[in-house]
Amino acid sequence: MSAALLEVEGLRTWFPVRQGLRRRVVGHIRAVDGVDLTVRVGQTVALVGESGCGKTTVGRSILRLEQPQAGSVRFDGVDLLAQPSRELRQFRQRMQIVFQDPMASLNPRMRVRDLVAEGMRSFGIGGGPRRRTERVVELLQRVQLDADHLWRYPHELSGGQRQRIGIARALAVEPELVICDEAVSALDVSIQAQILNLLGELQRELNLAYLFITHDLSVVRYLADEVAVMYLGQIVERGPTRRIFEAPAHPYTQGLLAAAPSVDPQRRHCALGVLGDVPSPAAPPPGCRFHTRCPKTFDRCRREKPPLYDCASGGQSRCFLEDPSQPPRPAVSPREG
Amino acid sequence: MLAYVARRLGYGVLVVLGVLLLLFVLFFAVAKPEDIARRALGEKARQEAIDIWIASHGYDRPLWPWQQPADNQLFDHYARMLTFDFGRSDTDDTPIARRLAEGVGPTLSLTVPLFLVGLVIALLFGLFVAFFRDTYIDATGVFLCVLGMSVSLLLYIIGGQFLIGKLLRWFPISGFDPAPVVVARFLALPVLVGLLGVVGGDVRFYRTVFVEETGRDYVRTARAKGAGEMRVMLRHVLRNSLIPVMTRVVLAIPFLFVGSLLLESFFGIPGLGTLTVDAIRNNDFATLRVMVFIGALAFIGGQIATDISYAFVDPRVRLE
Amino acid sequence: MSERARNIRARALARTLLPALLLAAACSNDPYPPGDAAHKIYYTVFREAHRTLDPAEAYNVSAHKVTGSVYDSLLEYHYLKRPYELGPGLARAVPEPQRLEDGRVRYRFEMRSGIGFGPDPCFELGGAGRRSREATSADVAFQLMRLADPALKVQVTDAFSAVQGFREFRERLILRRELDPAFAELPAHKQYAALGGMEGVRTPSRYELEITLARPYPQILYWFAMEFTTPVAWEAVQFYNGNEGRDRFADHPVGTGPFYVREYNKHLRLVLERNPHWYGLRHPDALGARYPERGAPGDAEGDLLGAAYRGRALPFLDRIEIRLEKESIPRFNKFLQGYYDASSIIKESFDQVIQADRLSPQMRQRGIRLARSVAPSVFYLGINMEDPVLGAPAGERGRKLRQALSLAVSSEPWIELFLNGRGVPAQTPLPPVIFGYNPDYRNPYRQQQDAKRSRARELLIEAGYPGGIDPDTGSPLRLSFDTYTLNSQQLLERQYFVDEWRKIGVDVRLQATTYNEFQAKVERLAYQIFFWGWSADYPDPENFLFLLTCDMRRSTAGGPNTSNFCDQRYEKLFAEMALRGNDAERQRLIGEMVKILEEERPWIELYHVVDYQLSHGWLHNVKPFGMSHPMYKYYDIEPERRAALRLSWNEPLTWPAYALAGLVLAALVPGVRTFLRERQ
Amino acid sequence: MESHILANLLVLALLFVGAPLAFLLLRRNRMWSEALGELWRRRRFSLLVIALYVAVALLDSFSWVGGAGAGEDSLSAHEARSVIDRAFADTPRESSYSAPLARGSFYGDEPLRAPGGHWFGTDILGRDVLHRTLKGVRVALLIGGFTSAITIPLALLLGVTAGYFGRRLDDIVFFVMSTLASIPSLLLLIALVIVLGRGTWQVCVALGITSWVGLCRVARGETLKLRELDYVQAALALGTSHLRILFRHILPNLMHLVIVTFVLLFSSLVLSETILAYLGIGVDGSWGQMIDQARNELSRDPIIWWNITAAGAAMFGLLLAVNYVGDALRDILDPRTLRERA
Repeated sequence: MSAALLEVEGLRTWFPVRQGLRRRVVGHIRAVDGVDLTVRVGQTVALVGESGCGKTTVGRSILRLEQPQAGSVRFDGVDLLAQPSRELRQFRQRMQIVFQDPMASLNPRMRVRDLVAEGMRSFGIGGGPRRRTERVVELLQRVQLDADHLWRYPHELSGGQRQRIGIARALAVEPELVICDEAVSALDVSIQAQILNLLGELQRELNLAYLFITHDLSVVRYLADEVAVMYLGQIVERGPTRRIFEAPAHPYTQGLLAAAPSVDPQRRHCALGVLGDVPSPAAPPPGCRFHTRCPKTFDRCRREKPPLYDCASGGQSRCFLEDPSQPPRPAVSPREG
Repeated sequence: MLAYVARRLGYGVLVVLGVLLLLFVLFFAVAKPEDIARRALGEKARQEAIDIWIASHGYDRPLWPWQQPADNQLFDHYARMLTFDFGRSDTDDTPIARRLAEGVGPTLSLTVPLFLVGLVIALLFGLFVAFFRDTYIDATGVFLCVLGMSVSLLLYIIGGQFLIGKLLRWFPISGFDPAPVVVARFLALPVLVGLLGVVGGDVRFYRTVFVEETGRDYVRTARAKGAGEMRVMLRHVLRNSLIPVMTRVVLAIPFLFVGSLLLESFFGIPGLGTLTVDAIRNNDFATLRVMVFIGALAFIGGQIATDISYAFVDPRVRLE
Repeated sequence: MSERARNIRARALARTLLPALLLAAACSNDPYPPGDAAHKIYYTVFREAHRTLDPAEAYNVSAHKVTGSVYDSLLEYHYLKRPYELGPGLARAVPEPQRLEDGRVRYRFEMRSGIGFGPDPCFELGGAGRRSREATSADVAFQLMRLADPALKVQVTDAFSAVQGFREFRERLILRRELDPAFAELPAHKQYAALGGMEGVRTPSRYELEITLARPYPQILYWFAMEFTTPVAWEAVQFYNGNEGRDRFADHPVGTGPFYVREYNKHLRLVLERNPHWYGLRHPDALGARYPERGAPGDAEGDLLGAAYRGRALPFLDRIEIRLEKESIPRFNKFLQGYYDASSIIKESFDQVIQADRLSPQMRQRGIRLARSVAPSVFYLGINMEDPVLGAPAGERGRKLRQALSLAVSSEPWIELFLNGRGVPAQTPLPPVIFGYNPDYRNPYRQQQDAKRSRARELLIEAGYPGGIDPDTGSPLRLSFDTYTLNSQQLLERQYFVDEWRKIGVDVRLQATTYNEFQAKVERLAYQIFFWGWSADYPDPENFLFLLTCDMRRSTAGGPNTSNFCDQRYEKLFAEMALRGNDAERQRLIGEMVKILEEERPWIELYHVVDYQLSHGWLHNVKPFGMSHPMYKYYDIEPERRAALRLSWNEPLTWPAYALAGLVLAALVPGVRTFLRERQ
Repeated sequence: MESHILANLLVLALLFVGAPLAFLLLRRNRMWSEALGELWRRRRFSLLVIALYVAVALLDSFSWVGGAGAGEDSLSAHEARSVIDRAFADTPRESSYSAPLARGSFYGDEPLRAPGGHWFGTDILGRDVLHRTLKGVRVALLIGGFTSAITIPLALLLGVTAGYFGRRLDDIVFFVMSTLASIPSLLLLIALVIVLGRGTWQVCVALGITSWVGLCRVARGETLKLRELDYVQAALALGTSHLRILFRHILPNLMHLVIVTFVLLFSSLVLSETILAYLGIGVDGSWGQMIDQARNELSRDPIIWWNITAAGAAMFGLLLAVNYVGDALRDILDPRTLRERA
């Protein structure tokens, strides 16, 4: 197994909630509440969860686009959170991000060439403007776009083309890690496949590591080496992709998998077979955070917070069902599938 | 909710304090009391009289609290304005509060009809133009609006007095009299002229709002259900455009109290606008300061009222 | 349709129609409440809110319209006679000066009995239920002391400083008020009494007033024909102090005149009504209480000595309404529509009103009458004589320069352009109606022919500025014309002079500032040329020529001599002239003084105003007076004739409204029709 | 240095540096050149009208001393006169009013010195009305131009930094904005001119102070929105400096709002000046002043209409064109329509 490139430990990003006359902080939205993650060189880790579970915040916190309150983000052994923003720049070159909405993530007033070259310019890659343009052409070819896209504006491109530009922009600074924040969710299914293939090829060619953030489990099945499932700011289960898909340990993961074919977020709720909405991240339920919606809840779930238990089949799950000391209970028959 | 109202009010108070500071800097720190005194006393005033005048109006005291913490003009300014003790006019020593009380009637008697008639006409015309959008009526309407907005009110007044007052003799050219029938005669011409100046911009605004609203799905649904065109416009479009319309209307209300400088002074209506123009002409800073303050107060009050009423009315408006 | 629905429809219809009906009823240009037309109401205007109507302070034409009607004076001018003739008013006779042995002069006025103040609640101070009281010599004395009071904005203190003890009284008042706060709180009349009054003002009896002057000042009698010396009731001054919601005395005149103020809204109108306690009602034979029997030559041919009026008891009017009318054009149009009874002519309509120097046929057809008179006033361009380039310090060069400037501008075209010829080009400070005016005198520096422009250029060369070029700098000589108006129309009038000076090559820049900034410049002596005018307080040459004396210099004494002209020869002549009666010697002295001014050119005299007064046929006995003094008590009105004419002159033209509505409809109908067809 | 030389330099700089630069920039940026192309298609006539006004203003701003004086006016040989002034050197002054193209004076019908030479007649002082009207163009554009030169940078600086950096700075800017915005702008404007004193600069500064708030509010609100957009986040992730983000990502994306706001502001500035002129605190030589000077002439009999008509029509023509262009720009530059057209 290769060396750890990114190690996230106990990451906590809370957003203050202010209220009243004096705008006092009366609480926090616990968007990310103690997340551990490891991404190794050349590996793909998928972070999966419903919208609002804090997975995007994890991505942004790693890049320090949000300011985490606690924890550490070690990149290549250096804690990014302890770095002054001046030092941060060199690490930003090594980590890049691809956003969900390719239209929103591309400045509509800039041409493709400038969009892609921007990062190179700020990191001083590629020499003068002419050299940079040449490099942009190379990059375009690498993401399977023609050189004649060079002088176009984002609104003149299709969705898939735009996302390729987004990827090219990320690659332009020669990163080691790319965080793909729902990078394909906004695209048609056929284009999704093209982009996923492209990402796979690039990974092989450039030995990239991906942190692939998505709500759609099906997307990561063939791409990810490892999957981490997030619920209400915490990782509830993680393990090798194969294991997760074949033998999900956590009831939440089971629910997600059951709902996977459906794209419609509302129907997914129903399919999950759990009642009620996602609880507010400002006031997460006591005990196990999932107990309000879990079909397998028992007393202990309401009282204690489950730690991550090692699963027999590899990986970890935040569920008392995996507690070796927990007396086996008559299992409520799990869903078929 | 209560906290929101309280906070909104608190911010309003803060802005009022800011406005007062600005006024103080403008009228006290920059302007010289000697100028005002000379203007008030007339050309033959001697230095002695000027000094007496300045002292009697308290303009000889130190301006800032750091010069003299106990008795300075800044604190005095705040104390007076915040207690609505407006003092006396610099030109003729009449209590400003009394002049305000006298002026508010004539001003409202001009601005309220102007506002109401203007609103009705602008809404109707806006609906009308939106109804006939993309026809020559629409194009002509928009052209007329831009036309209306491109002409100085001064020209409208001069033209109106000349045409309607002098040539057609419909109404008195200018003047005012509180007697009920006569007052309508006096107000007719300024209201007509004022409409020309106001309606253009309003119609254009309302037309945009209405056209935007007619493009929405529910309008299409209503049409599909076979509702008549008139009914669609009046029941659906008009009703759903109420929020932007209300905003504009509520924001206009404070200006009813300020009055129109040009209209009032040209038509000889003894309202607050005339009061302001006189204050400007005479460098009567005491009055001008009060007028600006009142205008700001009305505006701030209007804004707070709008914000709070939104919070009650529109579920989409977040209180945070 | 159900009954209810029909009702609702009908009500809605009524609701929409009602405003329209109201508007139709309002569609008339009559600015007065119905019913007023039947009364003898004289309508006139004021241009801006009066700052003060206190008879000690009011000092402009507009305020005098009110104060002159409300406040009677001890002496009065004869209404018709010219040259002006001073006669008794509240006094029984014009007093003769008594020369005392130490050089002082004493005047003893004897007042009439039964002079009543106009009705006012302030008199309750003197006893419950009282609404008026008799005015006595003490009330005049009180007013004379008020003139010395520094708390009042009195602008004529110089004129009264000849009264013995005037300045001392003023200084004692200042001192005592500073030292003794309790004293300063007392009502004014008690303060004056506590100081023992003014030395030169004594009241030996209820009806006698004795004025002692420290030095001879024969013109003082004219001041007793003005409101400054009217009887003022201490009750009014004490009561109307601006506190507790009461007016200030300056906004609430209470006097002994033929009219009293019934209603005053500073920014709307002022209504005067007959004073039921006026002395004329008790003394119908008094000179000021009846219409004169005789007048000046020519008066009998006009409307002025009608049999219906000669010797009749005054006043004729019931009420005078003075309305605020800021803009001149609406004011004049309302006059033409019959809503004001008299008016001056605005320049914009001059050619419509006056043709070939007489009333146009349309005007005559309407029964409008014209009265013309030269006002005792002078307008001039002053030059600051303390300026290093233009003034006395520049010596001969400055004098030549001033002469050149004076020659370069012509009054006649200016009068033609901006006054429609309603002015007499001025040769000297003295207007034609004043003693000392010499109709044959032509000022060589004010004669206007094109040839003179070349003479002006020669003078420039003599002054050392050939072609207007300052040899020191090599560029055109630049002077400033400091004006205190920002009114763009008045700026045009000033621009005319600038353009004239350009023609001889002098670069005069118009420096338009606010009145304050102008005053500040005057204070700093940072001004060169200015435009100013003077309107006589009284018909005596002294009242014009004193404007150029050393004592009146602006720079040293703060007086009205803004030119800061000071010439010893002139001083000597002035001292002698001022004390003389109107005789040949006085004429000669004035001639010499004029010669000095002609050479020195502290002023570029421009013009004397000619008043063109229009009045409608229903208004009688109007004779322009010249000095600011209203004579409403002599006026009379025929209300029925006025009402009939107003109606016939003001029929509204309605067809354009229908035409417009039709046009709009015609434009809309095809569009609406095609549109509706398409939609269906 | 003489002020006319400064003005000349400014004109030259504008003509030979500013205009080509702007042209090149617009040419390079297809977004803008397309918008302009669209504008040209829709509002060709209005643009031509505005160009005409600008040309007149530039011609009137370029002046030099010397050359033949205007007729008998010997002083003019020593003064800097603009191209426009020189074009009117052959139409001498009359003694007073004359009607458009008249051969004799209006009152008295004395022969004119330039019979038929005054297209728009002459005013009371005998000055050519066309000349004065044309000189008013420069004043109007100066009012709009200088005011926006004050307003736009100030509003952008404060609005964008407040919106972008937020926190304290935003609180302060927002407070100043709400304070200024709560004062009726006309009253504030008048108070400022009275206190600052009369003159072109003072009026422009006062107009600037009263008009930056609207633009600043727009800029701040839009920046707040833009700041959260993905492409700004992406730029941050790419290590782009804040300054560059402001200039490359924020500013260009709110430029369309700035331009539309400015164009619509322009007409209100010129109209505000007429009110100032009526109050006697306007700018010398402006149309507002001409209208104010001429406002009583309509009542003359016979009526003198050409003064007020010329000034009114000149102002009306400019504002109508500007309003029309502003309207079209608002449609064209609206990002929604941008996307729709894409």
